[in-house]
Amino acid sequence: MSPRVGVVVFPGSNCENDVIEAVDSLGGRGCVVWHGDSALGDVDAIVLPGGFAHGDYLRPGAIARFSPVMAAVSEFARAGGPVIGICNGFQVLTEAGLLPGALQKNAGLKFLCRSVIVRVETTAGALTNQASLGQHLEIPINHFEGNYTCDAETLAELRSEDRIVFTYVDNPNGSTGAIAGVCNPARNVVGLMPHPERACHPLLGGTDGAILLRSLLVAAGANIATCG
Amino acid sequence: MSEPLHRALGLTDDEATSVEDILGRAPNHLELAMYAVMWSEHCSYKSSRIHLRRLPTEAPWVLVGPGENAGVVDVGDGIAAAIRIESHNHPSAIEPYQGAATGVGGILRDIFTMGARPIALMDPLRFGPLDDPRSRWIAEGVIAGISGYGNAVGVPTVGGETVFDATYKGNPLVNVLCLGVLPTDRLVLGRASGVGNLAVLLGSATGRDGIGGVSVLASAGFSDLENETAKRPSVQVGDPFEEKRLIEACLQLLDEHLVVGIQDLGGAGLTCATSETASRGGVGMDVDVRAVPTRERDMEPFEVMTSESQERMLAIVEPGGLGRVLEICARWEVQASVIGVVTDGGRLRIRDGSDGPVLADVPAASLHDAAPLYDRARKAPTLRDDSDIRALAAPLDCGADLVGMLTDTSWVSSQYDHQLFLNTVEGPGGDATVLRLKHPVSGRDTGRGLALTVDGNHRWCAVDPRRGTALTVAESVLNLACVGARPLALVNCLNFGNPENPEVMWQLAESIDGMADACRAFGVPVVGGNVSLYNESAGVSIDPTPVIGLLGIIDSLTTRPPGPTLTQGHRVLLLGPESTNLAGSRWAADRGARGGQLDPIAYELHTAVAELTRALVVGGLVSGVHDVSVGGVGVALAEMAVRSGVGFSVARIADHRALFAEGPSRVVVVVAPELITNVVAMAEHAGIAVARLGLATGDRLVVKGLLDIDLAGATRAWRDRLPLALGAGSVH
Amino acid sequence: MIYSVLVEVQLRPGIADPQGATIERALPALGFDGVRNVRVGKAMRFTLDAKDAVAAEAAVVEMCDRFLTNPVIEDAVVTVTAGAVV
Amino acid sequence: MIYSVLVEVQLRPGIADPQGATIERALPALGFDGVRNVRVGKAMRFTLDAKDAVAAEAAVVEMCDRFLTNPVIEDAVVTVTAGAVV
Ligand SMILES: Nc1ncnc2c1ncn2[C@@H]1O[C@H](COP(=O)(O)OP(=O)(O)O)[C@@H](O)[C@H]1O
Ligand SMILES: [Mg+2]
Repeated sequence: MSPRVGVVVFPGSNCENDVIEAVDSLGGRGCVVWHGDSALGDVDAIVLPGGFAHGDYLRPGAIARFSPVMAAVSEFARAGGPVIGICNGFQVLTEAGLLPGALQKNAGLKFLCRSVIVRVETTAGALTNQASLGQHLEIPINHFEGNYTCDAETLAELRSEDRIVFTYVDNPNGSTGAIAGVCNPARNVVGLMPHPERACHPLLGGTDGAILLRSLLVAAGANIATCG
Repeated sequence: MSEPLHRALGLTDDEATSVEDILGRAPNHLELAMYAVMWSEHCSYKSSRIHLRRLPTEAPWVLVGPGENAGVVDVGDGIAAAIRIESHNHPSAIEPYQGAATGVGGILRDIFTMGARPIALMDPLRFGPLDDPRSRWIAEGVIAGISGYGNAVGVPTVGGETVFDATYKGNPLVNVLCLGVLPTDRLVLGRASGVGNLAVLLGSATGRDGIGGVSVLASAGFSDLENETAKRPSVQVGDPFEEKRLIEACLQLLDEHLVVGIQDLGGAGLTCATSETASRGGVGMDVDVRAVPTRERDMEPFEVMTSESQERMLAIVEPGGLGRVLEICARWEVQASVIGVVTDGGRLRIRDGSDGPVLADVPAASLHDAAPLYDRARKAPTLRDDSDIRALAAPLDCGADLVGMLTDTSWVSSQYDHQLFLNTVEGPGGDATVLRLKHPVSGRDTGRGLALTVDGNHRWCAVDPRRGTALTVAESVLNLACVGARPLALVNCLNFGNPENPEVMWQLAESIDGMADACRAFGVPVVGGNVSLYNESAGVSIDPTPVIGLLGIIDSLTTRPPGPTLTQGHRVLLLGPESTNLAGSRWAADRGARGGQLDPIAYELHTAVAELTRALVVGGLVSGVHDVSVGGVGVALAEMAVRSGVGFSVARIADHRALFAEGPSRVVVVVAPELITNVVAMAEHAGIAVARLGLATGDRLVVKGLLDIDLAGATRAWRDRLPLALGAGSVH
Repeated sequence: MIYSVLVEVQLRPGIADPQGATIERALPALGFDGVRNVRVGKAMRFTLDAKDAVAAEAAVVEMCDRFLTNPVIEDAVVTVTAGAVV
Repeated sequence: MIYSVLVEVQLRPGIADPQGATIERALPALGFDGVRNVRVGKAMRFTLDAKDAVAAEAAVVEMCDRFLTNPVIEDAVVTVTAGAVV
């Protein structure tokens, strides 16, 4: 059975259909989960997609984290279900406290939409189990607030626990430690700024993102196995 | 006694008399304000309408032509495309960020009003010179505004133009084009019908912002700064988050067939939306001005009726469907209020309370149909000879002149999300943008593509607005051919100066005729447009700047088009006629020479060149392709080199004239050695001249006898021009 | 002399503040009632080296007009204090 | 009782402020010298209906902690004044 991936839609999200299209093209089954629902339904993984939930007003993710669905997402994560935050979704996860750190304005104070090269820093986790350590992947970024910020203590902890998932080869936004993605201690919650769904089709210029979403489907499949 | 009210509102004495004739009595303040906004240049096109009628608008695939909110064409597979372009020049001159942002918001509403999901934006932008601080500030603000609004509303900006020229100092041009797709059977029109149906206002609360905006801002030039200050309250702030929810709510209403008509609120706000829906449907409407949610206290009825507050739509719904409409709006957190009811008899009545006193009572259609129509005086300017062009000395350093014309615009386009919806096969940077064509509801990929280009050239049009505009259309056709697309529909934004100046009116009429000629010759219908007049500063009108947006179709999209690239070892050919005429060229204009006459365009030849180019691209016979445009063959070659990191060595370009002339119908193609005979044979068969220029190779740009420069240096100059000029940052 | 400067920039009255309105709409669901008229502006703080307080104030006002704000939509309130507050 | 509230949010010391840095870099070119340590924060103003000043202050502090700031990178200073300042 192909894994079901629930993609959470907040008012202002805009990448939900792109994620579903990419997941479906890789053999998964994407479906929309509405932010106002307090149950996730029958899903094996959750993606918080990119976009501008609540207009990014106040701070990206600041309002979205209070949506009814977020309690269910936290519960799902606590139970070990794979939860991925892409871009705005990463911002929501940090605001919700499911991932450490914060994402502030890019050092260049410009919105950036272009491809970057990220290095895979760990293969233990929901998004990189099909990648190889040190692998370089070309994936687009699309954000104004992707400058990963955390204190020295958190950075040391992330490093010692091998929880930095991706780094930028050429840091585009001033992120601390050139961090492009991190995971929680249980490694089932991963946030990243690049958009893997934008690199899953050769006509659109590259398929490196498919490696990551395939990893997610593997993690989702494993989740089916454990949850029965 | 002070100025009479109608003049303060921008109506002439004659126009005020017409209003009295229509009503059979003196209008009250509210009625006068409604006529004033509706009869403003911006809303009524009173100076241009008479000329726009000459444009060809029909083709079998046109579903909706000019006059509705957007043009719509059938693109096959049960899909229709809606397209529209608009200007937001004057608001952007005063508050660049919000002016541009609200321009994006406005054009999006025109598209989803038709039932289409907006899938792409394009932003043709024109600013004063980079060495002018205020022009830089405007450019940075405008680009930030488009980025801020477009990205957040969730519609990718997939291409545009970025031009800096002294003619736009003090009066930037901010045009925005939007493309949407809809299932052909969901097409809706902005009309009310069914007596007893309800008018429901959706979206933001109404504030005092933009009151008199269209008439004040777009219909009169800026004379000085003091005037600008007086116009302060007209600035509006855009809310992309409100617009995003409005898009989703409206499309869901349309999916569920809950609206009989829908109309955006743009210039002239509620007055325009209510009267337009009513008069298009041949009905009337009673509007309760008190039912309109307001953002500020104590708003006067005339303020409510003419406010241009952003992010609002008017939907006409059947009473039985109201419950579901309100439910959908609540889900998307969109405010919805019943503000009126459709009546018979064709009167637009504004009331204070649904059964309250009638505050205004006018024939709805008169606000549109009875608008004045002016055939303003036109006068051809005295012809400029070509003495200044002939007097231009050959450059001391062709290489330096060439490099001076290279600008990488990715500093602009990388601030825009240009990939959302996973359609963008060829984004900003090439000759035209290429999008996958997917069904808007099922998401199914048709295997075909849409192509888009926007083009304008004020230098050509300043020399000869008729030929210049025709050449612009021709360039658009060729840009589409370079990505393998054939043209389907054209929209245009006519940015001109003060229409009360007979020479400007002449330019406008000539430009329209040039466009009409070219569209007929290429078989392309005009499906929409926008006229922006009074583009002037300190009493000087801008150079005439018609901007063309052209939509094309790619019948089979299985590989990415080659793009303007050089491949090491491949041959460089120039297809098309020779040109050595520097009139209207960037090189000559940069040196102050603006005389001469443009080459005429040979339509049959141009069509043949476009067809050949398309065949070469679609057939996979070329590894690179780029049409010759601003800066001539020299800039075309250099752009290909800096984009691909490969140099070239070419000959057969006789002198700087042949290098920089911008004559039409020419394309550079790059061909693998083994395909040369094939390509040359195809060109000869089509009767098109082929010049074998040379080879793509190495790390220098070499034109025998003219220039020999370093690729790395040229690449740096190209790449760094905008970041160095604009990158310093500002507070927007 | 070093002066500490605070520039508070707010949208002019009557100009829509979508961010403020969105925050206001969100608050009740978080259990905060009674909040109205939310406006979100900027608070810029910096130090300035100037001859005296009058010169400092004049410089800041000019900065606001020319660079830090767009007077068409924003108002600025400037506070200048002697010394470098840290 | 109506209270007027000002919440000034600034990035915590030690957190880089790209907006402040950009402004600081741009000013000399415009002829403004001597500006240092630029920090750009938010100034949020609103009115609050509360029982008394203590309740008002407590509510705002809680709002800041839970919602108006992100404690990982931001600090807030709250000023509560009785009455609706217009
Ligand atoms: N403001 C802009 N926004 C987005 N893309 C832009 C902008 N300005 C230029 N571009 C892109 O840069 C490329 C080159 O533009 P231009 O030189 O005008 O092309 P052409 O000469 O082929 O018409 C195009 O792909 C265009 O879409
Ligand atoms: Mg071109």
